[in-house]
Amino acid sequence: MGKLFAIVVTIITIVSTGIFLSHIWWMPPDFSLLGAGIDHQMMETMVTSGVLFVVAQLVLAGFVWRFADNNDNRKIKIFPGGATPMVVGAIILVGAEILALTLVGSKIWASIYVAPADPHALKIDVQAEQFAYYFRYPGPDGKFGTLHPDLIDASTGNFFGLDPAHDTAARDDIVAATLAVPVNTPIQLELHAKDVSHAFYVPELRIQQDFVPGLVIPLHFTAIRLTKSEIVCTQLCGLGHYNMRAYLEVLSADDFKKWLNEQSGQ
Amino acid sequence: MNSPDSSHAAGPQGFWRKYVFSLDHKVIGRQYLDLSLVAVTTGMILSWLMRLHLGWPALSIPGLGAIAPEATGGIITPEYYLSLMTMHGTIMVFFVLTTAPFAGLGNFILPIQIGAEDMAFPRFNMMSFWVTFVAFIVLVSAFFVPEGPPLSGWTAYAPLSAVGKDAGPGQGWGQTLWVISIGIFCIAQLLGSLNFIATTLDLRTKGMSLARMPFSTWAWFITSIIGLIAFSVLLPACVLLLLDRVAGTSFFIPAGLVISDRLQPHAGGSPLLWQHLFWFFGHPEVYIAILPGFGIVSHILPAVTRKPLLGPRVLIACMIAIAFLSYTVWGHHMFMSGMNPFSATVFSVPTLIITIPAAITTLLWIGTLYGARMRYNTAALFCLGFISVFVSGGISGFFLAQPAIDSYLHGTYFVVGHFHFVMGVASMFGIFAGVYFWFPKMFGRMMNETLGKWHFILTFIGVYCIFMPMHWLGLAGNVRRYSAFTDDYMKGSIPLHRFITVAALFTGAAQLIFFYNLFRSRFRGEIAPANPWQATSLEWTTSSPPPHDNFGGHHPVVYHGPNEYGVAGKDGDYIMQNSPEPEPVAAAS
Amino acid sequence: MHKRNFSILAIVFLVSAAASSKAGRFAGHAIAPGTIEGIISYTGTPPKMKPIDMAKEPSCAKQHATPVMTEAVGVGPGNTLEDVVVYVSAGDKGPQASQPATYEQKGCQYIPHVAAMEVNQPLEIYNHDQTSHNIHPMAKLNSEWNKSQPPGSPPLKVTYEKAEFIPVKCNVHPWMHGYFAVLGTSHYSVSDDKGTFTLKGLAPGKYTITAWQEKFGTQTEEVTVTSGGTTKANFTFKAVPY
Amino acid sequence: MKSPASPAQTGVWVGIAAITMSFAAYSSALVVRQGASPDWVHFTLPPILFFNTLVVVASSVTLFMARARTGTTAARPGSGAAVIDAPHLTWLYVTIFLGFLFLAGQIMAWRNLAGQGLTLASSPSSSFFYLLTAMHGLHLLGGLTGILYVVYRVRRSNAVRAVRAYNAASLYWHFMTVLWLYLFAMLATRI
Repeated sequence: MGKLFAIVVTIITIVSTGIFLSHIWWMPPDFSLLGAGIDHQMMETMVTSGVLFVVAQLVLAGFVWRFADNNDNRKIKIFPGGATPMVVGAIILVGAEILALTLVGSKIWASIYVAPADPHALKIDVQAEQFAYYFRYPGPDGKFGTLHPDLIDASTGNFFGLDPAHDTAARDDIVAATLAVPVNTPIQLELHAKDVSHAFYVPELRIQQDFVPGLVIPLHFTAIRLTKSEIVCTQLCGLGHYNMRAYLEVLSADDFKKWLNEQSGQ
Repeated sequence: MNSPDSSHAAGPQGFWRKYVFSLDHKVIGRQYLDLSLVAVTTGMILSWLMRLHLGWPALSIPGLGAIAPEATGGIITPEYYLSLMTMHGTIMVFFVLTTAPFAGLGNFILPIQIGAEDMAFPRFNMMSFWVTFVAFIVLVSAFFVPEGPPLSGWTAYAPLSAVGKDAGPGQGWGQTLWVISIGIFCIAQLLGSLNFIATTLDLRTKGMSLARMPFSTWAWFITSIIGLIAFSVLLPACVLLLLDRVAGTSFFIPAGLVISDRLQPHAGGSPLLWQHLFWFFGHPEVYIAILPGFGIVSHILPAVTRKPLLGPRVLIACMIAIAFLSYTVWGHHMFMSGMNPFSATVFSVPTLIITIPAAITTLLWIGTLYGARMRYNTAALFCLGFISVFVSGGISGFFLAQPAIDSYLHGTYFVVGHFHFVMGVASMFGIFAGVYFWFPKMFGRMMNETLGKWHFILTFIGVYCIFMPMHWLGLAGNVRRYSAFTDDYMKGSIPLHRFITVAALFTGAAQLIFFYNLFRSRFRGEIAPANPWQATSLEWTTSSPPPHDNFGGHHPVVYHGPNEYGVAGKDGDYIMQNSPEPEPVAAAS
Repeated sequence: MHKRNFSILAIVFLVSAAASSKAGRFAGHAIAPGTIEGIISYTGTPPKMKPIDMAKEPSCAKQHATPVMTEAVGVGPGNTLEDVVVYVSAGDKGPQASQPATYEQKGCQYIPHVAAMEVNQPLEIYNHDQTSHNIHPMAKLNSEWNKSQPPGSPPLKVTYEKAEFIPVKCNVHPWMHGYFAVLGTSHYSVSDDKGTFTLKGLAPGKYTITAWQEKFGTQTEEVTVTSGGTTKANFTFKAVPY
Repeated sequence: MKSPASPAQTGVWVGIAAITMSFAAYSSALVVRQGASPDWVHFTLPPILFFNTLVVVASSVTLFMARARTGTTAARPGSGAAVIDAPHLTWLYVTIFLGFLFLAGQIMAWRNLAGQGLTLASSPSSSFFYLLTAMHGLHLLGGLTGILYVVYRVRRSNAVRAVRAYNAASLYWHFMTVLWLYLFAMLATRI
């Protein structure tokens, strides 16, 4: 039975590792300016912890195989050096890895989430609600109208609660259900939640951020390739959570202008 | 109430006092285990329904429509899927992973292992079980309320869990019952932990110094301390949430929320406050589930390897370190929550550091195997399985502990795979090992080894087939808590989901072997001797099952630690803790 | 409250009906039912309806060549108003409507936008889409409910006991908005895309008819229906841009 | 069996740890909530709270005096036959009376606030006031039952067990007093 266990563990280890290496299921190609850093960090971690995984499992299997015979008169052996090598080994190996990962990792993290957006970044408001996203562009006047939750009325498409009757800044605000952005331009999103917590997750951008009701949370990115991809919700928000989705369209500067005009035309 | 007089060695007679409202820690321990057996079966069935729906969303499950109005014609609606998920999580985490290894096995074994006649407060002990029972009933009743069962997940994030009906199905009575149930459960656990601590501190028999306590007792002791602190924070959180729901307060609900076109009458609350309170409990909860496993494995390994556990003191130190660190890491659940991004780094460091003691314990177990004279009984196999699964689950923690990587993997199936391995499966293997190991002591009969080994190998393969692929799904950006993968980039993952579903059904079926073995052995198993495994700790010095006062009127005296294996003892290669012979000379080379 | 009014009306009507029919028999000739018809229009500038971006739900988006517009104020040719409910608010209630009213979800739209029905008239809700919908009629007088309807599941059958204008929304698709107009009479009509409505089969007599528009509220008119005749009744709402 | 170690005593200490923890949670919730948004309403605490504070402190004193009278017995708990002298019972009754007086006073304070239109839901500060006072009141009721149990034990005149219960109950009761002083200070400064 011991030998069988050893074999099973070995097979599981090889198969799992193989599939990880084969990249059958893997991250989609990244198209954000800062995504490369995250991918690099991911690979670092993948390699180091992959090695740990394989070694640990195989040593376990090896020992089980080696000492599998239920021979009660064989003398037992104590692991050379007792517990000390274990403690030292763990502290040095794991400690070193932690140090490396934290130092590099926290830099990348800071560059995306701590560092403020480029001052010239294009500002876009995002309203998350059960179960859709709406995006607001300031329009020609470059000013956002103020938000009045009490005026929110989905039946007339007033998803942000604008007050065009009295608020001139609000009249030319462009509200769309698709997030179109110009390529190679820093974008700053301001995340508003209308009802409950939601999240903004674009795998290809490698960024993710919760919407928290009552807070306005900034998030910035720069898309470096013309593409269309999905924005999905990763924070349980109710029955339609699985269907909470919008599309991110990265357009050339001209196409983006065209798109804006179309939107404001309507 | 506490000074046990050995007069009542026979214990109370009469059905009610003996089996139902019993004060005997052994009966209460078995009651806990039976409750968690019911709970785990329920939870497993819920997970099957979820898996079936994920693989084949349009599938109509026969009979389901009859019991669940939410699932019209047996087709699982999105909200019903979320309810299944919420109930699965809640039942498994609270009523299985907390109840079985800690309250259940601990209740039965701990007092015997320290040579006590019973818990320090038998009445509290009985109360804490029955309060747990009530909590379970209240939770399950949430399945049958008009607005449908709760669907806010086992983490019940506010404001979704706090605003009430307008937020959609499951936000009416269902969610309220959920909060009440968890609140009640907290009270039960607090009583239980208090009892464990007092018992371990005050009722140890002569010679049972802290250093001589078996590893399992150590683990339960540390767990009870973690539990005491964790649940005394979750309880207030539940009170606040309940008030937000029913009394119109605004602890967690901010101003200006428009839900179902209605402006909510709340103002000023902080949703992040709930997350902080919840995860301050939630992360230690992970260790409440896994530490008993540590103890059980460390307790069983020497008995099955026939050699002392490597570095016993180090192991205990590691468990204490883990317990301490577990209170400094809750923020790693909130990297993406909108809290100050600086704190992400602050929280990630201790999160990574906690892997050091974990790694050390793993190495100690593996090192113990070296040069062993393994006895591959089922308990041993589950210990080995525990180590393998714990390694797999622990290593995926390396990814999630780093904010930079978590910003990609957060909220994906990678997380699901991670915590099911490290918290779910590992703890379950610990429980299985404990049950196979202590069953003879509990019921005076042996479990069937052949069935046990089949149960192990099938389960072991099964869990890897279920949870390893989830890591791949996560890498591909497959978001968790989705009731279906509509026409989008996640569609490609459906085949893998179907594979997981099949694996889940297969593994579930394998558990039938365990149930059969459990019930058959309880009545037909061969009669167990006092010490079937030739183990050293006190529970093996008394008869199987032990008399009502555990040691038949006398108090055992302890002369040795629990780790005296692979030595020249008078009866074989080990020395019982209570045998008066002198400290042995190690026979190991 | 409403319920009582209608029961009183009912009694009044029964008595009068009985009387009139007797009169008829004595007169020796039957009484032919009359009709009320008219046009709903507006003055001023109505709010601009916005195009709906269904990108979130591709299976629906691809069913519409041109984007669907929001339907809060449906305008037709010559300043006419669509989806205005016209019903008898006082006078002959007519027989209890038994044919089920239907409400369909197609291309992530409610068809019709406003479903008129009489109290206790069965209502059947269908989902013709490839996606799950979630029907949430936000009733105040009647009981509020909120149910999902996965693709291919059987129609939901419901009835309402109290007269009420109930806003209906789909929690999954925020742009989906409609109304259940639950009325105390079987004499009702919803204006078409040219703003016209017709109330048929009315027993001769005096009537108060009411026109209701979800944004502009209600207007009433007194009309008299003659035997076999057709009475004209037009409504004009005052529209504001915001 | 290990000699005099009293699980009851240990139990109360552990319980104190748990209660401290949960009130720490409430306190931090209060601080976070106050900082979360500008809707915090400051109001003057009902003056009766000062009286209540005196009452609860006094109850601790009387309990201490009661306990002091049994010091002799406590010294040699081994002697099950030892008799507890009667007069301290009156002090116990006084303590119980003061305990209920305190609770009554707290309810007066609630009525006072409700009179000002400050209800549980009206503002975050009042929410926390009702919540914290109610929670403390509940725990204090537990303490009262403890003392009643002591009376029962004393009347059964089993000195050893009476003294054990005595120590445990009074430890808990004094903690309740300290807890109230803390809560009172926090409410006074924050609300």
